[in-house]
Amino acid sequence: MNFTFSEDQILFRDSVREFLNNEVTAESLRARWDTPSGRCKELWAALAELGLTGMLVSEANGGLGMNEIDFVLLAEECGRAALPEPLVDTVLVATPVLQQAGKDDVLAAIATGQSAVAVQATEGALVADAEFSEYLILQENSAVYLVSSADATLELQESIDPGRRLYSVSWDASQANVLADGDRGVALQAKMFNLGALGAAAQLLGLSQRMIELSVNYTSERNQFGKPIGSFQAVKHHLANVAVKTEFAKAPVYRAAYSVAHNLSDAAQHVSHAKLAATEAATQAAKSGIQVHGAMGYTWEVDLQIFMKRAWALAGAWGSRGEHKARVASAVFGPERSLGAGQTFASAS
Amino acid sequence: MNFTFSEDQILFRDSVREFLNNEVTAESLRARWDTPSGRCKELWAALAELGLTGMLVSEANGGLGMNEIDFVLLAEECGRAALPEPLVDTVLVATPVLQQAGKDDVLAAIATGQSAVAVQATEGALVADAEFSEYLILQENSAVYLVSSADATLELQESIDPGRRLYSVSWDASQANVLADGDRGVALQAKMFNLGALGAAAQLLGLSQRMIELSVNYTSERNQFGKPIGSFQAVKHHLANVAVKTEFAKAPVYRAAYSVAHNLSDAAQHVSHAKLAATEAATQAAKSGIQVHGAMGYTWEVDLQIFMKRAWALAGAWGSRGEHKARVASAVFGPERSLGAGQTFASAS
Amino acid sequence: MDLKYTPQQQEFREEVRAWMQANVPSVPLKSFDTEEGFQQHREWEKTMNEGRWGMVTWPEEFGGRNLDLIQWLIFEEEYYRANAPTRVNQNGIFLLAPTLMEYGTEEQKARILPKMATGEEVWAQGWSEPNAGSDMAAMRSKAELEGEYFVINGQKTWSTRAVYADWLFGMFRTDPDSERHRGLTFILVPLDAEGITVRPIPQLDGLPGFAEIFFDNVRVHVSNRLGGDGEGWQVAMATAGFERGLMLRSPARFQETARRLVELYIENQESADQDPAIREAVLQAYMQAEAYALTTYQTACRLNQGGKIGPESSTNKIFWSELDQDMHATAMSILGARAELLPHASAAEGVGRWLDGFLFAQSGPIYAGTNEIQRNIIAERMLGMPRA
Amino acid sequence: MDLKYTPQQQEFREEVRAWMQANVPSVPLKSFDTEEGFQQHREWEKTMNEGRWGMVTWPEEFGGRNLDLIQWLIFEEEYYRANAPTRVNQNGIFLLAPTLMEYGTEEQKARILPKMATGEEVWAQGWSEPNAGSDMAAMRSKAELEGEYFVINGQKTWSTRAVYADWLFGMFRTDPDSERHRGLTFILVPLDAEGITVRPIPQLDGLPGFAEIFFDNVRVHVSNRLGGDGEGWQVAMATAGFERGLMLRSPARFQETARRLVELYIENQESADQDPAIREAVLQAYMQAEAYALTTYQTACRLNQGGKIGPESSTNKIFWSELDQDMHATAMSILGARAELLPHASAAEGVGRWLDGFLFAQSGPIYAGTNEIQRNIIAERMLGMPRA
Repeated sequence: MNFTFSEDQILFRDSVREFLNNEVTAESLRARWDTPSGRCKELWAALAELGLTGMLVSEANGGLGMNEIDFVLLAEECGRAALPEPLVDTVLVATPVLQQAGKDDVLAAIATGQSAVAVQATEGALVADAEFSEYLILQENSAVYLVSSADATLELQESIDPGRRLYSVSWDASQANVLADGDRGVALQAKMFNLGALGAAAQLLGLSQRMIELSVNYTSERNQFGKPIGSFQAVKHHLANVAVKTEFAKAPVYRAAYSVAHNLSDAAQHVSHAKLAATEAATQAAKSGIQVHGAMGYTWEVDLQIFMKRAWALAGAWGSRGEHKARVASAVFGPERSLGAGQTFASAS
Repeated sequence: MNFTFSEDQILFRDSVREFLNNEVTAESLRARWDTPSGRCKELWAALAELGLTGMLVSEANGGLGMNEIDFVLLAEECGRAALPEPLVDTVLVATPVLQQAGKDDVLAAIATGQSAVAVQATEGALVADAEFSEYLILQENSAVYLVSSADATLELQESIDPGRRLYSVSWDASQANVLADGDRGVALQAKMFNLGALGAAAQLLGLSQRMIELSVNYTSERNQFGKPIGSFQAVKHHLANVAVKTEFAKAPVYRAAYSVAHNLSDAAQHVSHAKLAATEAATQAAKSGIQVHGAMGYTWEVDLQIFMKRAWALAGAWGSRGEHKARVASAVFGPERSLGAGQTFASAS
Repeated sequence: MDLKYTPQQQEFREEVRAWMQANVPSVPLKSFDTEEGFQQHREWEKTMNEGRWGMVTWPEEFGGRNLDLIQWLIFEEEYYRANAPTRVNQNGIFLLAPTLMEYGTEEQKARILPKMATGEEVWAQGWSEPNAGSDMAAMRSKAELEGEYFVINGQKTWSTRAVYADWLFGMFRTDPDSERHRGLTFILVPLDAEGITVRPIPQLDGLPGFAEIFFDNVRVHVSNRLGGDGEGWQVAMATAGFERGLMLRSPARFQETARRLVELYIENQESADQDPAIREAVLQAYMQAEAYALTTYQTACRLNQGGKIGPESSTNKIFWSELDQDMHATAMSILGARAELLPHASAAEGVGRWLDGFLFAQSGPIYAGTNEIQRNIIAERMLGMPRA
Repeated sequence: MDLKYTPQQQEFREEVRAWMQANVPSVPLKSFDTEEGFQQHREWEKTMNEGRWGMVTWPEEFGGRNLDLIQWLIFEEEYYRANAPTRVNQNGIFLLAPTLMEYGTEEQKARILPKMATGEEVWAQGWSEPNAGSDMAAMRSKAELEGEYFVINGQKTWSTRAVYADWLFGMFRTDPDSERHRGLTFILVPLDAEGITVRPIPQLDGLPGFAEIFFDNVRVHVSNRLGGDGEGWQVAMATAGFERGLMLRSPARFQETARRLVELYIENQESADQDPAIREAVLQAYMQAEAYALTTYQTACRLNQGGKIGPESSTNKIFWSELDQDMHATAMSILGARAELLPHASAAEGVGRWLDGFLFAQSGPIYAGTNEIQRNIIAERMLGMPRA
């Protein structure tokens, strides 16, 4: 039993945080909102250079051969930075799927930074970053397909988050490359959904922390009634409450990464718990963040909006709260439930 | 359209409040907790003297011939005082039922203060104050019965609130006096339930206000860190939140009284809304009250407990939250729903 | 207590309903935070005024109908039922006008009210300053009397509607040595005056819903002073009371939102019921909107009988703003993955205007005195708790 | 990261489970706030000690097993799964003992720990005073050194378990001129010393769960000073950290409550589902209890690797106390009209001990530093917000 990250994992996380702090500033994000693609190829190349795009690609295919646990802290950083590029979907969702299907060429292209891969959460769902990505992983019935984005017709669907680029996708499954179908397809769809929801949960966790930081900074500097508004108890308690929710969302997210990486039987339940807890923390961080920012929080000028909008978007992406609660409920209320003290790590042992 | 109480109604309320303030002190309540009956015949006689027991009894039977609207403010005062005697059940529930059944003798005995009447909320439910009361109104299947309490076997069922006296009742319906059966019985049961829930709601409203007052007084006097704890924003906001909930429970309770008094088609929904809103206010007043009292709030010594316990008890009496929500839901989500602006008083007009 | 409408009230409702049916634009107007939408809304004010529906509570001499508060509530119910446009001149009609009627001279009323009624002059509010938000008494913008003119210098911010509005009302420090809430004067300022710079502030949706206003030796004739010299705080507090209280936030608005939320829930019930919090929230939304309406009727009846509105205006502010936020958050939950889509996205079917409403609802607990300030007011003035 | 138990850990779990099955009393003990119950619980401590299960994290030399925190968590899981009695000496075992091991002399350890382990000496806490609750540094009870004895005068209150306990640990002002957190000394006091009056304070359920303690020239030998003269605050803060943090509130307790809540919900599902808030609350209870367990394991692993517990102990306190309150409030909601019944009422079938738990849960957000104080700590020490 060791529920900690290794020193290496922490150091890697810290270096990625520093990189994103420098390269993905609020100014650069705003600038990208106004460009047609909204994305930055140079940044993608730099992420590849750092080994990030290929983190989960096997060493044989030019990657680092790491796993979901290694990446979860980095997904959190992607959230903290509100990174627009589809790193989380490419690394955490597409890579394991392609690995399982033996798509070595695409994997190698991911590792070099040549290709990004966009992923569809469920059949018919909008696909984030379909235009930026060279490949799409799509679904129809019980099958999962790999499609070149050039072979699909994309229509931009605008989100409240100008940093999101969502597309409806028209494509011809009969012309597409099947990654899995039948029972294996259904299993792969379930795995993709879990990976995607885990990625969203980790990002929401990072977003929540960023919004707390922005709110602490703002309220420490802004004066009213002759003192910083952050010294008022009502303001403190707003942010303390968010901090509590955020603290107790962390371990569920990390545990979900472990369960997914080890294909535990209750991984779905763990992922859903993680997504729910992180969504709750981040939406509360947005709500309290805007409140303690006062009228500033309601403006376009203040950086808080960048992270609030991402949080609102990810709250509904990769499964609504209802879908995730239904998954937890079926485990907790189901006839095979096994609850109480001592059961937390039962499926791992 | 006149959603106010008359000057006379307010003056009567004020005089009853003063009477209860003087006669039903915290000390007298504690003293009664330790007596076998827990009740005070002299106080009951005094309430009769004031015209309270006979308020809804027709003038022909020696009462004041008033209605549920006249009484609702007084039920609120009974809550505020945590009055142990079964005034609300006798006046607000039993009287209209007996009036409808033409039980002039019992009504006259209520008006003189000779008899109290205890009421069963639903078939098989425990009956509050069955021992103190000369008569019981009980239910079986679709019928409503009037039973002399001497003819029933009572077993005391202890409540967390030492001011409550609950009894399970064994009785023989075949020997009892039928007030109504068949469709009329079912209708009478529904009416009793609405009247009882309205009475509970009004008492919860009064309890909530009393708990706020006690909390304001305590926190204004108790010093920590060199100032009254009531000057801390966290303490203020706890109580302000309860005040908001309480303010917005008042009008629903008064409207429910009107709807019941006028037999409006949606009286059941209005009563349930009132009970839910008042329960929410009072349970929040208890929770925040104990919190701002600190350790004192957790003691037997402090008066707050008297009112918290009554609030916890009444929260589940005369219909659980679930039963009341189901009634509101069937109106709000049902096929005949008629919602939105301008519909609030539609059934009255 | 009598909760029936009188036949006259029923007739009045019919009359409003008929007029709204005949006159409410069938195509929704553009947002009044755009130039085009602002003009459309100005036109709508003109249309309303032609029907004498623009300022129904005003005295008849100023073009109103002298309605009592119950009639006003009925009017609002029909207005929101008809899905009529949001009032672009609400700062003027609901905030300045009652203040003007209480504190204005006859000359001021005659000069200002008719043009406000027709929408010819739309009003913006000038309370906040960069360092005086919740702490309004910290304002420093000053107005020095030179002969018959105030010379105004300083800066206002968070001025709603100011980007396209014609006039601004606000407080300025006329006694340069004064502190806090003393020495302030309530002054009306034409926004086209020389020396005024209006800098739009884009809000969450990117539209310039408010503005910063810079005053550089702006000369305003003393006839634009409302109330006496140095009495600005008292005059403004009356206005703030109106704003927080009954007048601005019609229960009808929240009842219509609750109704739409119920319909959204029922349309999506199968997926929505996967999250039991949604059904609970929809039920609470319905009951709370109803409680708000009931409470407002109760207050209106009391005021009609000569009562005064007190610190309960603060409970109103908290209640409606949190209800509005909760209802829209619940709608977002029901919409799930569709919630983030802008209304014009082709995939946004069934999404309606919930996202706009959600964004707007975020401002409710902040503007017109943050809910933290309201809670302080409730605790201190309504409950009598000790000041900090 | 490796979330599997080692075979040794699994074996250890089996060992605890077997012992608990063999030894946990089949009939629940009476409340330890009654004299009879207190003796039963003292007996249970003795039984535990005989199996060397009483103080599993203590060093072996003092009768412990020197277990690491993961083993402690496993032990607790089995303890709560077995529904074993609440620890009457928790003040001693979990609060005083770690402090003693850090600050105590060898003589003190040898004298105090073994008798604590057997339950022969049960400990009460003496922090609060009538005017020093949340503001602990305001305490005024004093201890004057006369030769080899402290002479103690003053008053403590909210002393949990003190009615039947044998000893008390607490802080006293040894420098009469000192203010706030300076000049305080940590002293151990036998409760049967001359000059001590213990006045029971009945709690919500009527039982004397705590007491006021009056000190009238109570003489205590200096060998009962823990840490140095005037260092009481520092010593006590270590204790308060233990209390708020990991040690006292085992996740197992809350996981078992969550499990019972799920079962209560399922037993009553038809009526419970009339209130959608109940299903939502039960789901949240399960997830939050799980989150608390996961977070505690994470912290335990970090501490095992030499980490320190910081202000996150305040997040723990808030989280478990509000979770406990919510779970019990939800149970009360499920029970509806039955919720108010005392467990021994004949009509209280299926009601279990929820009411007792509900009452007890009300104390969670208050004791060991109110949750308001904890939120201040989180804001100031964890988030770095400015002090008032």
